Amino acid sequence: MLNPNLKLNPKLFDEDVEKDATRIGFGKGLLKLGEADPNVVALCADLTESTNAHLFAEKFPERFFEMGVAEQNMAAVAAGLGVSGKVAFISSYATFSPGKNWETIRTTIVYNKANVKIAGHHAGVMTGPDGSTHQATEDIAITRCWPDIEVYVPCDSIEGEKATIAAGQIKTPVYLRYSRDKTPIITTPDTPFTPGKMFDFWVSENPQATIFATGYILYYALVAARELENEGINTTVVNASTIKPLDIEGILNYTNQTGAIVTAEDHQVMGGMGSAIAEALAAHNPLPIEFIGLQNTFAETGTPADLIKKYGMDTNAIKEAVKRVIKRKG
Amino acid sequence: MLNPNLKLNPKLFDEDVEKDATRIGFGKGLLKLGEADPNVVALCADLTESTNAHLFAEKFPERFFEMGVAEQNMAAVAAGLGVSGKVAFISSYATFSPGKNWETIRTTIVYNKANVKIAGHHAGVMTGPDGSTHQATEDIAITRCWPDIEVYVPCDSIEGEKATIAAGQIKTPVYLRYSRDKTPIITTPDTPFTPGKMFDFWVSENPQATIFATGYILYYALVAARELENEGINTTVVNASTIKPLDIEGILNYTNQTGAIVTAEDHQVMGGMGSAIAEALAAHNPLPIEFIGLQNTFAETGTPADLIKKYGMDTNAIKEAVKRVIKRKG
Amino acid sequence: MLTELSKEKLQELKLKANEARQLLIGALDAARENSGAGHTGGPLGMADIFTAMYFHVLNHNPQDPDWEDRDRLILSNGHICPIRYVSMAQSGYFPVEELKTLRKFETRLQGHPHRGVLPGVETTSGPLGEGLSQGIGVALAGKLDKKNFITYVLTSDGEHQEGNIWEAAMFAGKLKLNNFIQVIDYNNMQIDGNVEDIMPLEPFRAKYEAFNWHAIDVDGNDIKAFVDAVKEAQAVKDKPVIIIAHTVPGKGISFMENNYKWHGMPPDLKDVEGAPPKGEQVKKAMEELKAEGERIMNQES
Amino acid sequence: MLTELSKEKLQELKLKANEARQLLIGALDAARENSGAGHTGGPLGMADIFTAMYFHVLNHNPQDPDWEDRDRLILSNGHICPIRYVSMAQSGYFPVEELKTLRKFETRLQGHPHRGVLPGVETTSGPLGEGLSQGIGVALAGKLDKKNFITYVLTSDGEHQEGNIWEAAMFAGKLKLNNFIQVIDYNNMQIDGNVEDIMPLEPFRAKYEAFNWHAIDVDGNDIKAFVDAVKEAQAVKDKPVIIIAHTVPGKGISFMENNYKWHGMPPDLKDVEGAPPKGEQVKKAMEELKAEGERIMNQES
Ligand SMILES: Cc1ncc(C[n+]2csc(CCOP(=O)(O)OP(=O)(O)O)c2C)c(N)n1
Ligand SMILES: Cc1ncc(C[n+]2csc(CCOP(=O)(O)OP(=O)(O)O)c2C)c(N)n1
Ligand SMILES: [Mg+2]
Ligand SMILES: [Mg+2]
Repeated sequence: MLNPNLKLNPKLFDEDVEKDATRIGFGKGLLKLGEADPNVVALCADLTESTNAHLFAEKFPERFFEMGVAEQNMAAVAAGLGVSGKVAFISSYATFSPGKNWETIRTTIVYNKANVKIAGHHAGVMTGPDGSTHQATEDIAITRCWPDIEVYVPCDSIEGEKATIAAGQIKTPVYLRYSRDKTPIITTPDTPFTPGKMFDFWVSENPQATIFATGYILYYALVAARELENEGINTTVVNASTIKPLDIEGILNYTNQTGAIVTAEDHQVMGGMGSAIAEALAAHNPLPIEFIGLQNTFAETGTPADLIKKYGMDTNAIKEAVKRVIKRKG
Repeated sequence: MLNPNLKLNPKLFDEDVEKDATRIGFGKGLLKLGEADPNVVALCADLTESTNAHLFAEKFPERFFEMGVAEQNMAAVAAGLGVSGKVAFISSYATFSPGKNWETIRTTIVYNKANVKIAGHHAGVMTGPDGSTHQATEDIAITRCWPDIEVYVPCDSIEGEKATIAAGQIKTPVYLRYSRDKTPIITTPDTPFTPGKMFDFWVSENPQATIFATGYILYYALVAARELENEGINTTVVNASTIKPLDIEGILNYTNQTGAIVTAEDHQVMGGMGSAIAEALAAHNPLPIEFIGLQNTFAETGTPADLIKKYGMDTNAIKEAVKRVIKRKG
Repeated sequence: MLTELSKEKLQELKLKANEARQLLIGALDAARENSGAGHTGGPLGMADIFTAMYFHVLNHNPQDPDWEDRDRLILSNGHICPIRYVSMAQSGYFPVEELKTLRKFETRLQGHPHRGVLPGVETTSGPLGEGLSQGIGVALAGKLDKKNFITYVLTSDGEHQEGNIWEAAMFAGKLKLNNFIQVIDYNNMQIDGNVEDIMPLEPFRAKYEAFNWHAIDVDGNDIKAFVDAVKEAQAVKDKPVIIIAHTVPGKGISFMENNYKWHGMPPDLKDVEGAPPKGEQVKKAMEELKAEGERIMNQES
Repeated sequence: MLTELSKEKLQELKLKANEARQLLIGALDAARENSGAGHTGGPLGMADIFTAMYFHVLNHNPQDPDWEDRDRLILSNGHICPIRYVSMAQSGYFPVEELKTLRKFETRLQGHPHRGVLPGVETTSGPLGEGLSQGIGVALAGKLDKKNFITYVLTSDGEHQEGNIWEAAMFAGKLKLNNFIQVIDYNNMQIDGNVEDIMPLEPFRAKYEAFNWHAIDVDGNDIKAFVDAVKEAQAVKDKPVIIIAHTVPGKGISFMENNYKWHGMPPDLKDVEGAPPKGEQVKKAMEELKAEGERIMNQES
C-alpha cells in the first residue's frame, strides 16, 4: 500500500488523478524563492515560458536575464553572479544545459563552487514529438559524475516545487531535472522532500523486491506495485528523487530484506540512477538489479505514451522486470 | 604471472622499464592511418604538438585542419567531413573535447552517425601540474552513456597506436582516451588489441580476486598483483582497454571463479569504468567491488606521482583494495 | 551557373511556393493530430526560398538522393524542417501523402530532421548553432575530393546567438571558403520574442564583414531577388558569402505574419489573439492561401 | 576616477614591473623544479599591465581581499596566472617567498587559478573563453547591489576563437554594460603559432564595434598609455569597453620576445633555437632584467 506516513495523494490510483508537469513546480518554486530572497536571480536561454521561468521573469524583471540562445554564456554569467552573493538559476532544455555548456558548468560553477542551480527541462523520451535531439537522456550521467554537486529529480509537480526551493536554500551547485508533459500528482504539500534522503512510497509485508524509480516514472512503478500485489507479489517502491548525494543508508535498508532490485528511469541505463545504485550496492552489498531505461539507444519522435511503451519503461515493463529479478534470487 | 600467451613486455618489472606516453601512440597511429587511407583527415584545436597530431599535420598538411581554440566548431566540422566519406579525427584535451563540445558531439557525431573519432588527451590526475581544470576526470562517464559509440582507453603507447588504428577502421564514432606522462610499456606489437574484448594480463592458479584496470594504471595493478602473489594472494588482472562495447562475457568469465573485484581507473569512480562493470554484474552476477579512482573530488596541481598517491590510485591502494574485497567475500 | 529565371519560370515558382504553404498547413494540421506540436512561423517565412532552392537553384536528383555530385542543402535551424519536407515531397523524394505523418510515431518525418531515416536529409539538426560548421565540413570534403558541388547552409537569426556560429564564421573566413553559401532566415523572430529585443544582432551585416565574409541583403520572400542574390554569391571567389534573407515569419497568412507566438505552434492548437478561434485557423489559412494562388495564376500568363 | 600618473609614480611603476619580471622568472624557475612546467611568454608580456592594475588602477585592499567594494579583476586566460600571483605578492596578498611554490603539490599557487585556495583570486579559470561571461555576471551583481566597483576582465587573443566570448560580447553589448572593462592581451601568440596564422582575428576592432562595444587600441607595454586608456574607458557610459592591449609576448627578455615556443615553457627546461642553452636561460634572463632595472633607475630622477 501507499506509505501512510508520507501523506501521499489519496486519489493517486483514480482514473481521473490530477496531473501536472514537474516543470510547473519549477516555475512556482522559483517564484517563491524570488519572493523570499532578493538575492535570487534567474537566467534563461530563449525558453522562458517553456521552462516556466516566466512566472519569475514577470514578477522580477530586474532580476531576470534573457540570454538568448547562448547556453555557455548563460552558465558562466550565472557563475559570476553566484560568486557575488547571488543565488542564480539557469534554465533551458537539459540537452542544451548541461549539454552544450557541460565544461563551462564544470569549471565555472562546480569546481568554482558558485551558487548556481542548473534547471534542465524536457528530460527523457517523454519529451515526445520533438525527437531525440530534444530528449535529454544522458543528463543524470553527465551531472552526477561531478564532485560535490547535488542532483534532484522530482517525481511530480509538487515535489518539483519543493526540490526547487530546497536547491535555492543551499549555497552549492544543484542540478534539477524536470519533464515536459503532465503526469500524475503523487505527493501532497505535506509529503517530505529531504535532499539526500529516499522515501519508500509503497510498503508491504515481506516484500520480495525493491523498485527504485526517479521522476514521473515513479507513478508507473507504484501502479506496477499495486497490480503485482494483486498477483501476490509484494514490493517496496522507493522515490529516488535525490540521486546525489546518494542515500546509501536508505538504499541498504530498503533492499536488505528483498535482496532484489528494479531501477526505473527515463534516461539511459548507462550512467543513470540505476548505475549509481549499482555502484553503491557493489561497494556495500551486491544484489541483482534489473534496469529499466533506455538500453543503449536514442529514441525518436512520438507521443510520450508511444515512446515509453516502445522503449520499455511502462507499468508492464516494470512488472516484468520485478518478476525477472525475483527469479534471479535463485 | 604475466599471461604468457599475450606476448607482453618481458622487461615490464625491470627498474628501467621503457616508458612512453599513450598520446605518442595516438600520433603514430594517426600517421599510419593517414598513410594507408587518403580519406583520413585530422583536426586540432591549438594543441597540435601536445596531442601529437603534429606528425600527421606535417606529413599531410592538406588533410589537416587547424581549428584554433574552438572545440565546438571542430566537432561539427568533423561531423560534416565524416558524413562526406572522410574519416575525421579531432584532438584536444579531454576536458575540452568532449567537455566543451559534449552536445555538439552527441547530435552531430553520435546521433548523426558521422565517421568521427574523438581523441581526448590529458586524461586523469596524472596530467599533473596544470591542475584540475586540465585533468579530465569525468570523460569516460560522459561518453560511455552515449548509445552506439565505442570507448577505448589504451594502457600504454603501443596499445595507444593499435587503438587509434582500430578506431580508424570502423565507420562509427569512437572516443579515445590518452594520457600525458610517460608510463611503462606493458604490451608489445604482438599483444592483441580487439575492440570489445578484455584480456587477462595477469593470470594465476586459483585467483581470489579480479582486478580490472583501464589506462596506464594497469601497470600499478600488475605490480600490485605481483607483490600480492609474494604475500600469497593470487589475482587475475584484466586490461579493460575497451569500455564500450563492454565485454560482458569476458567480465563474467574473469570473475566467475574469484567472486571479488577491484576496479582501477584514473577517473571519477562515479560513472566510470568501474561503474560500467558494476552495471554489468548487477545485471548478470552481482559481486562485491572495491573501486579505485577519484572518490567524488576534484584533484589539484602536483606531479603525477604525488597526485596518484594522494588520491589513492597507486600500487599500495590497489593492494589494500584487493585485501578488502577478499574479506568481503566471507 | 544558374540559368536565367524566365517570367514563366518565376510564375511557376510562385505557384509552387503557394502550393508548398498549403501542403505545409496540411502537414502541420496532421502534426497537431499526431502529437500536438509543430513549427509554423519559420517554415511559412522560408517557403519562397525553399521553393527557389529545390526547383531552381539546387543541382540535385530526387531519384538518386545520394548522387555524389549533388549540391548539398544543410538545414542548421532544424525546427523549420516541415518546409524542407514539403519541398522534398513536391520534388519527388517521397509521396506527398507522407507529409501527413509529420511528427507521428515511427515516421520518417521526425520532429527535427535526422540523417539516415529520410534519404535527402543531409545532417541531423535541431540543437541550434551547429549546421554552419557541419556545412563547412561538407564543403571541405568537396574540396578534398575535387568536386564541384556547392554546399548551401540555411541558418536562422536566433541561432546566431550561439557562439558556435561565430567559431564557424571565423573559420570559413580564414579558409576563404568559396564552394559554400550561407542563407540566413533573418526574420527577427525567436521563441521568447523579437530577436532585436531578446538579444540584438544588429548591426548584423557589419558583424559578418568583420568576420571576413561577403554579405548580400535580400528580400527572402521575393523569389526573383533571391535567385539573383544566389547568382551574385556564386560569383564571389575570394570569401565565403552570406545571403541575409529578410523574411516575414508566418508569411502568407495574415494572422500569423510577424507574430512570434506562431514560432512553434501548429494551427488550431490554441486560441491566439488576433487569429480566428481554434478550430477555424486551418480553414482560414487555407482560404487565404488559395486566394493568393488564384491571384498568382491570374497574373498575366 | 583615476588619479593623475605623475612622472615619479610612472618611474616607480616601471621599476615595479621590472621587479615583477624578475620575480616571475624566479617563480618559473621554481615551477620547473616543482613540476616541470609553467607559462612564460604571456605573463612577461602582461607584466606592465598587471603592475598598472595592482599599483594604480585597482581600488583594492590586500589586507582585506574580500572587501565588498573592491574592484574585481577577473583573469579569463588563466594560464598567465603566474604574473597575477607576482603582482599579488608584491601588493602584499601573500609573502613574496611563496612565489617559489608555484605549481608545487599542495600549493595555493595552482597551475591555473582556483577560487577559494588563495584569497584575492576572484574566479577559477584555465579553460579559455569563460572569463568574459563570468566578469559580466560579477558586474551585474554589482549593479543589482548598487555598488560602484568596476569589474575588469583580462582576456587573451587566442581565447577569442572560442564562441563563448562572442556570446558574452553580444550580451554585454545588449546590456550596454558600463561598470565593466575588458582588457585583451593582444599579443598575436597562441600555442600552435601566431594567432593571425592559426585562426586570424583581424579586423579585430571592427568585430567588437560590430558587437556594439567601444574599442581602444593601446600599447600594452606602455604603462602611461595604458593608464590613459583605462581613464578613457571609465568615461564611456553608453557601451562596454574593450582595451586592445598590443603587447609583446616574452617582453623584456630578448630571446623570448615574440616567440610562441615560450607560451607554456619555463626557462631552462629545454634548449630553444635563438636562446641560450638550457641551464643558462634563467641566468641570462635575470641579467637582462637587472640591466633594464638599472636603466630605469637612471632615467632622470
Ligand atoms: C541549442 C539550442 N537551444 C535552444 C533551442 C530551442 N529553440 C528552438 S527554436 C529556438 C528559437 C531560435 O530562433 P530562430 O531559429 O530564429 O527561430 P524562428 O525564426 O524559426 O522562430 C529555440 C531557442 C534549440 N533548438 N537549440
Ligand atoms: C577551452 C580551452 N582549449 C584549449 C586550451 C589549451 N590552451 C591553453 S593556452 C592556449 C593558447 C591560447 O592563446 P592565448 O591565450 O592567446 O595564449 P598566449 O598569448 O598566452 O600564448 C590553449 C589553446 C585551454 N586552456 N582551454
Ligand atoms: Mg528567427
Ligand atoms: Mg595570445
